Amino acid sequence: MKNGFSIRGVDFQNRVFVASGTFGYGDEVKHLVDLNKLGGIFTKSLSWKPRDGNPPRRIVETASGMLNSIGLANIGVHTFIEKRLPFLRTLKTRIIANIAASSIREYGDVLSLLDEQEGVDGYEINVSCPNVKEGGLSFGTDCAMTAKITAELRSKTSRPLIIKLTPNVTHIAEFAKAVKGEGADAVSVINTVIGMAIDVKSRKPKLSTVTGGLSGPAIKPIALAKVFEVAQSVDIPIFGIGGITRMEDAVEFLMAGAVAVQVGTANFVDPATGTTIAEALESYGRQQKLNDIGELVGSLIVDKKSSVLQSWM
Amino acid sequence: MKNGFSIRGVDFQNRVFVASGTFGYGDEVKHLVDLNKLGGIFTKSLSWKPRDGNPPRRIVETASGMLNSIGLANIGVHTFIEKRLPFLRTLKTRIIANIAASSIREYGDVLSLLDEQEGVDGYEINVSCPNVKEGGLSFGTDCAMTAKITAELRSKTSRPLIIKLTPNVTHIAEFAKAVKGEGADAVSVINTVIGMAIDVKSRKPKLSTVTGGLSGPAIKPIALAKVFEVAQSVDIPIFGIGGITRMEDAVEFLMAGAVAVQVGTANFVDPATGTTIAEALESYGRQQKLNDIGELVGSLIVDKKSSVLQSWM
Amino acid sequence: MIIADVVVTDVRIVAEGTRTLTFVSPEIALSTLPGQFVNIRVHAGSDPLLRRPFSVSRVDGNHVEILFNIVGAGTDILAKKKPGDMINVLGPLGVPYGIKGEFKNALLVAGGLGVAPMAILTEHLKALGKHVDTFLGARSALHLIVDHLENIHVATDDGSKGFHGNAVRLIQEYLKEHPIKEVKIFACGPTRMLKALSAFAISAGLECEISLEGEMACGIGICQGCPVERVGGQKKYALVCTEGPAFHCQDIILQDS
Amino acid sequence: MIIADVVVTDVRIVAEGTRTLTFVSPEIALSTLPGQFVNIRVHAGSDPLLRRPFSVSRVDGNHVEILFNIVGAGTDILAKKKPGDMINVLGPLGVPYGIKGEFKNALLVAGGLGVAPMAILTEHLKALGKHVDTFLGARSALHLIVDHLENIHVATDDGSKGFHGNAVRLIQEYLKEHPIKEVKIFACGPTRMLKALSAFAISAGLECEISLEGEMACGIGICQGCPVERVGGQKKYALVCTEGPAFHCQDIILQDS
Ligand SMILES: Cc1cc2nc3c(=O)[nH]c(=O)nc-3n(C[C@H](O)[C@H](O)[C@H](O)COP(=O)(O)OP(=O)(O)OC[C@H]3O[C@@H](n4cnc5c(N)ncnc54)[C@H](O)[C@@H]3O)c2cc1C
Ligand SMILES: Cc1cc2nc3c(=O)[nH]c(=O)nc-3n(C[C@H](O)[C@H](O)[C@H](O)COP(=O)(O)OP(=O)(O)OC[C@H]3O[C@@H](n4cnc5c(N)ncnc54)[C@H](O)[C@@H]3O)c2cc1C
Ligand SMILES: Cc1cc2nc3c(=O)[nH]c(=O)nc-3n(C[C@H](O)[C@H](O)[C@H](O)COP(=O)(O)O)c2cc1C
Ligand SMILES: Cc1cc2nc3c(=O)[nH]c(=O)nc-3n(C[C@H](O)[C@H](O)[C@H](O)COP(=O)(O)O)c2cc1C
Ligand code: FES
Ligand code: FES
Repeated sequence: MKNGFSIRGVDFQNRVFVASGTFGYGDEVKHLVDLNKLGGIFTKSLSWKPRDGNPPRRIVETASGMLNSIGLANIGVHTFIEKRLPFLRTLKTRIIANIAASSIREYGDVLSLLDEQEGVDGYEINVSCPNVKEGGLSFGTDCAMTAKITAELRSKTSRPLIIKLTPNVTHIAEFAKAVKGEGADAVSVINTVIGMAIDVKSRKPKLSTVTGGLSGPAIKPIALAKVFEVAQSVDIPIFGIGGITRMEDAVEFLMAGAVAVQVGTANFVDPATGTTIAEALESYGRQQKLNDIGELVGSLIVDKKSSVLQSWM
Repeated sequence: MKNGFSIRGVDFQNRVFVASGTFGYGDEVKHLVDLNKLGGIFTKSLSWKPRDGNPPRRIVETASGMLNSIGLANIGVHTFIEKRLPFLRTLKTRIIANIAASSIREYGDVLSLLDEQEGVDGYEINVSCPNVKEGGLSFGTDCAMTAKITAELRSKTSRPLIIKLTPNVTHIAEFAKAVKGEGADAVSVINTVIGMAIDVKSRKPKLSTVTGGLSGPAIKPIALAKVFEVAQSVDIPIFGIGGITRMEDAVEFLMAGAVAVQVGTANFVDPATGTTIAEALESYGRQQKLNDIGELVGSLIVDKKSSVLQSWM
Repeated sequence: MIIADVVVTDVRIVAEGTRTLTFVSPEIALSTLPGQFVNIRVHAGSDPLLRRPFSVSRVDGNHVEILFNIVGAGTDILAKKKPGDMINVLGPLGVPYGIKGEFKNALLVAGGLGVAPMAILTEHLKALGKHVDTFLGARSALHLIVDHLENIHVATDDGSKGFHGNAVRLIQEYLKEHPIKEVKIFACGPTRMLKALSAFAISAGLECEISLEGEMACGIGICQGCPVERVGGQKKYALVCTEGPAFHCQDIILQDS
Repeated sequence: MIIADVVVTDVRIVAEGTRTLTFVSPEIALSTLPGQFVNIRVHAGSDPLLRRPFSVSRVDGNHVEILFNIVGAGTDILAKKKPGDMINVLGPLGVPYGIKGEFKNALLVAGGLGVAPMAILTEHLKALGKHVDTFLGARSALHLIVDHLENIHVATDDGSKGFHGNAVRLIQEYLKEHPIKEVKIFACGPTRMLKALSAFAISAGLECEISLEGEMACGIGICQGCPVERVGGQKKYALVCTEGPAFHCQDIILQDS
């Protein structure tokens, strides 16, 4: 049975990845997880300079989920190349560098520097970052801006370019269409959902930044709907992300139209979640007598009648 | 201590309401709940004609939440007036009729008919309905359309007019601003979040309509962030809704800027949730030595620094 | 109908994979009619969020008994309850089986856990002087639950006991050989079984009530979450929780599931 | 560091509101150093979602003990564990207290449940030939936990036992009367206490390590969720989970909470 797939000529050995910001740079957990069993590792977002991140409190647990406001604390692309990439290069899995920036130029600089390095197999662009020029409004909620970043980065690399979309927009499919138009090879769906929690006793927001990003099982239904929306209207490979904790969750995302999945928050509970799912998915495929796990992608059976049902809420 | 508040001259005895579609027409639970202890009852959405609603399956439980695709099954405004309103009139609490429709004209017709009736204290407009003229696209994700409905209905009634906003948009505050501009007295924030679930065994969507609306504790952080967003940028009374199950949840919404709250999904677990919270909120207010529960509204202490912190995700 | 914290007095395994849970509630014990159900909040947490509906299987004094298999998170939590633990119960709910008709012979047909309401049903039917025959379908002899039932006819999927086949085939065979009259069928079980049985009952002109299962959010008619398609009439759907779970088989259209 | 399902052997109440939970893990028992913690998955469900961090309080053969109060959903679930139940444990984690220095007199200062790591710390210090004095602050005599500790000095908030006041005041008073040298302070407790103690230790020129608590999502350095502000240096924050929880008090800036 075929487990892998490829994007822009790069082969991935299976369809289960770990999501950016939820797995460090991989080496933190190398004693707990057989990294070589993953489809690939999406690194913590990298910016040009190291970033301290936001002050505490950065983490709040919520019903079946969590809010984070890490502020993209990261070691910066230079230290990454010097200190972390050498280890990652030794792995028999793919490394996708996730890039975050506060200007189009910074996105380009980080990508170009990484593009000179061996062992970086592709890029995932985190557009859920404040655009300093626009007073801190997020790039990712502005479709034209998201397209512009894509075009700019496409011109700088021939490696796979994956744009990570935010769910905090009215029509996510428009964004997928726009980045496809500018040459993106794939999209990642979804980043975290904006959320907030208040400490009633102190009357203060629990997070230092007031709002943060919601992740975990709580958002799985939202993520699945976004993946389905994109898959229905744009022909572009999708990495499905959001609340995946079990093999069955991964299968749901594949059926909805994702070519692969990323495991995020579940890594905090068990960093081996990704490898466990990868193995379970392979067994599932065999048991279902598939020739290729890819047969699951977009295999959802949608009754024609459902599409004409009115979606009153 | 003052418990109540008023909107457009209509007094509400306290700040805890039950949300549309989660409490029937009130009489279903009259033996289980002392309805007179609620701030008010938002009825199930009413349309001009009765609606059968969507085929099964309409309900899916998700992590700390649920998806629904009821399809606004309702008895229609005429039967409501004839069969349900007489009972509701006997209650010592406020009745807000929630209206759903598939055209601006239908919204107006339903409202006008209700406006002739005694015992209807105001209207909440469910704009998360497919606009038949626009091929079924939801009114509520189109800001101009939402404003237009508001203007039309404002011209037809002098009773409180509350627009119920959908969270499935990029900038919910723009919608609040728009409806305020057209004379809405308040907004309800939020309706359900679009979500989906798949039955892996049958490879089919669990809901007959493929996607549905996510509600319950899972969405509380999202709802709170939306209420906060509206409260920060528009001066309009807000009914906070989303995942409220306990008194502390209600306090969070008030602190974030809601003048009152609506309890939804929690009614399915315990229809007395609203009255329990109303009582607990009163005790809390006394214990906090408040003169008016209203002192909690918007009382969140936001460190000035937080607003300049970059909300990277 | 009440909503109350009640004390669990017993949880025990009664057949392969199947447990009974008993709790104390004088109100529910007193007022439950056969076919009605209770909606149980299995814990105070928010995941699983919703109550779980279970047919009342038997009443003994102040004690109320339900029957269940572990099929998911909710039933898993229930299975771990110990005597003395509290659960929150809402009930009794729903429209009971119609047992007061003219018929003399009650034929009870249960597939799998569809046996749940049959004990309380048997008791009430007997009190009315009806003659009761019970047709049980189970996966195997180990899965059979026969307590407090009358005149039991058994069918097993694997043939390990009784008739090799299902309960619907069993009752058909039985009626071929015993052409009894003034009959009413009461059934509960998987949808596929109920469909087959309904088809048979309608074609044979037998009165037949079936008890349905279906996802429920509230159990009390306030969510509109539990529709079943009706035959004719103005309304397209009936609500399983308040207009059922017991329906006359000719009144509703069962979906494939 | 391992991640493993382990068997709970004991859960018991040891003081007003406080419980110990003991589990079997040869690997964790063998490798845990004082001040390290384990991150416990309290159940298999998704709410509560995250693991819960607890200091290892004592090791006895293959048995590992933690000490906790019920403060929320996670600790509530832990409190209900029975001997034989399984929990999933990740550990040992974090940087332990530095016990190998030149000092001769170890002064242990614990406020409330800050007593958790003191038993294992005492054992290791004594094995190194250090003299140990322990300053315990508790709400009342009923809240005191004194097992496996040495030379205990008690302070209670309500004066029901020992010094009427807190542990920081107690150690200050003690050092006034007993001007001992070659001292190192090891502390654990509420942030407010640690702040006061740090201020005192720094002004008195005493070496002092404090163990911090703070919300954690992972406990292993992959989420960046547990920053504490550092004093000077290039990096603004240290991670409590991998660079702590034990820190030299002059290296970090405690936030008001
Ligand atoms: C009127 C009625 C009477 C019932 N009587 C019994 C009984 O006596 N004994 C018994 O074992 N079961 C009975 N059921 C089914 C029982 O409610 C489900 O098995 C139970 O809810 C499963 O919960 P779970 O968390 O273990 O499973 P999960 O699959 O985790 O549940 C997920 C969700 O699906 C719902 N669900 C899952 N299976 C069913 C089902 N078969 N019917 C309805 N909802 C379902 C749950 O309520 C929950 O909302 C009855 C259902 C109804 C509607
Ligand atoms: C390194 C370390 C060692 C600890 N050692 C102990 C110990 O030995 N004994 C003990 O009783 N407690 C200890 N704690 C605190 C303990 O982790 C919390 O009390 C526990 O997580 C509360 O979980 P809950 O679900 O009961 O509470 P909830 O309040 O429901 O938890 C909600 C969330 O907040 C977090 N949280 C709540 N309180 C704390 C806290 N004080 N510190 C960190 N996170 C918190 C939880 O982990 C969870 O993510 C330690 C914490 C850390 C970081
Ligand atoms: C603590 C934390 C840190 C994250 N950091 C990043 C990041 O640096 N870059 C990024 O693109 N996404 C980041 N994410 C988003 C995740 O990659 C993922 O898109 C999201 O959490 C949804 O998936 P999940 O529900 O499986 O966690 C982060 C998420 C969490 C919870
Ligand atoms: C089963 C169900 C039916 C609903 N029906 C309606 C409706 O008819 N009209 C409406 O405006 N909102 C409807 N809602 C939305 C709720 O009023 C509420 O906005 C939403 O559920 C979020 O709140 P909650 O998390 O407390 O449930 C419905 C929600 C549910 C779960
Ligand atoms: S379950 Fe809510 S209406 Fe039937
Ligand atoms: S808790 Fe995740 S980095 Fe410290």
